Amino acid sequence: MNLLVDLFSIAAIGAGVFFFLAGTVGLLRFPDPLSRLHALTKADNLGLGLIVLGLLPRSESLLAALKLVAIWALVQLAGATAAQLVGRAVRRKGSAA
Amino acid sequence: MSVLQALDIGLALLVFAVAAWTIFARGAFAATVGYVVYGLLLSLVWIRLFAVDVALTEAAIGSGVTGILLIGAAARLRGGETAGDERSLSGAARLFTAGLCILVALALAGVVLLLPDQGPSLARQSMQNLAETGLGNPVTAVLIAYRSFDTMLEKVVLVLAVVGVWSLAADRYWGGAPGEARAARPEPTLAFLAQVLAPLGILVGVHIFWVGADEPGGAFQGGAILAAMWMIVMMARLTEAPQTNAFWLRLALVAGPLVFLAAGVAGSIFAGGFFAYPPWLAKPAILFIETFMVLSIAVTLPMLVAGPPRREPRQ
Amino acid sequence: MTSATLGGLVGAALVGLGLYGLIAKPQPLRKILAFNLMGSGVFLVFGIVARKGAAAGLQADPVPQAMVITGIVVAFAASALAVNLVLRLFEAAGQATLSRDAWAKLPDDGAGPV
Amino acid sequence: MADFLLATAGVILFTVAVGLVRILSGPGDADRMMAAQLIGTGGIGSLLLIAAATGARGVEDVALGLALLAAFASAAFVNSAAPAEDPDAADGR
Repeated sequence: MNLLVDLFSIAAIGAGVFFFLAGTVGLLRFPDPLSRLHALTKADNLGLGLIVLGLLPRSESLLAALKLVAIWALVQLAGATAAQLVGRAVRRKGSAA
Repeated sequence: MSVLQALDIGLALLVFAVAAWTIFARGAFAATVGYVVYGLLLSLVWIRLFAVDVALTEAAIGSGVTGILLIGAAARLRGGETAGDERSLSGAARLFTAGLCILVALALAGVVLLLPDQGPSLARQSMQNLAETGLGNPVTAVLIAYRSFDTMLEKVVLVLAVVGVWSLAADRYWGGAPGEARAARPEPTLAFLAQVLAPLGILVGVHIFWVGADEPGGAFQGGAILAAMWMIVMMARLTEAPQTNAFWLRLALVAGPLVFLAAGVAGSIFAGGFFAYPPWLAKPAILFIETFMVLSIAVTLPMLVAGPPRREPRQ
Repeated sequence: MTSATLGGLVGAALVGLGLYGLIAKPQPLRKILAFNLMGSGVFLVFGIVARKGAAAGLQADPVPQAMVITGIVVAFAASALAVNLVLRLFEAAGQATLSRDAWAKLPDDGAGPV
Repeated sequence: MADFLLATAGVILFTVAVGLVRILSGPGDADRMMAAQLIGTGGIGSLLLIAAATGARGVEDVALGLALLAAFASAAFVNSAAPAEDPDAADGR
């Protein structure tokens, strides 16, 4: 049983790391701010989401698990709105911003 | 070398690199963002030093609230740096300064390396007396019971800082509200964020204050998160900054230190010592004081960030 | 090397970096950043004193921790006051620098609008 | 397992560091704000992993605090970048 939980954690967290890597590659490769923003938000949502998923079965209590999910949800909200806000700022000033 | 050591070294290098960026970056805005990133990394370092209460403070104040203050300032100061700035020190003076600073850092590093492995510690004493305070978190006990005088005076410093900021106002604005009158329509995304975030944040802030009695957390951290929520609501223009001559505002600003001081005086009358709490009342008394401290912090930090009054007071 | 010692060494380096920025950077906002950097370096050095005082089942001595928490809050209050002073200077004089050449170029003595 | 979690935290910090190098240097301020966003997510991720590996208590609350404040830097940036304009007019609508 323990082994199964470990395998699940390793798979989910490993996939999360992959999305973080993908996001960074996007940041490095994409030519303009708006597409870099796009790459960034993908890393945020999926990367952290999968890591939280992998850590969930390891949490000590139900409250701790709920907190993990709340953290992920808050980061979703922050990522989505911050991307909107920064994106608007970019558009307002043209590509130089 | 274990994985943990490798991680520690990597984290240390990253913190150092971001700090160096903050100092050497060309533009002020770039340096400021570097500082915000740095503050966040620092709370990771505090976790590695097993100082979770400090990490929480650093996350809420060092990174969050300071970020709003500095990024706002850097954005408003844009264009304020003149071209001649970089020449202000000659090359030789620069080199001399750098040498001096490296010496200071090396001396300090030497001290760090010479520290004994098991240093002097008050941990034992603070655990021995913990039961009398009724608390489970020794850091909160130090803040509100063992070294309460420190904490009370620190609240006074916060009030003084607000007085300092307010006194930067022009005479005719004294007592008015801080911040320029702005377009009435809020940025819709920001308004949405504030509407969703504020209720959740108030919940988390109160939670962190409440668990602070027994777990990492406390009045400072909880109050700082509440303060951040008021700031986001003001930034989204869902509410106006209050008039600085409002009685409730001034009362809330001083409530923390005032209640704290009153508790100290009451201690010297009823419990035989300034800031002494009778054991049967210790925990309720501490929570009572902390409640007002949370209120004061939640009001003080946004007022410090909002700046001096910039509008004439309404009568 | 333990993680505590490493943290202390980072703290020492931060103090050096911050001190350099405080002296060498002419813009007030940069000086505020540098001063905060220096302050957090001092906090870190104090933090390893806490970590090395681990005893009685605690992983770090609570007294230095509490003092660092107080310190972070006071440092914020001081930074906020300093930032507001700089903003007021900028508002009154149209620039925010301590560089002497820049002030010499102003037509009047920099009194500016109120 | 603890070593795996720590190694993962290290890899995330490393990728975040590489990303930081790219976006802290600009060219625009908007790129730099993305740096704050990136370190927010990466920092929270590695914080949770380190906490799970070392068993430090109360770390979820630190991550919760960081997550709550993750958008604040961007909000402050937008708020002071365009203080006086009407947001809709500035949008070109």
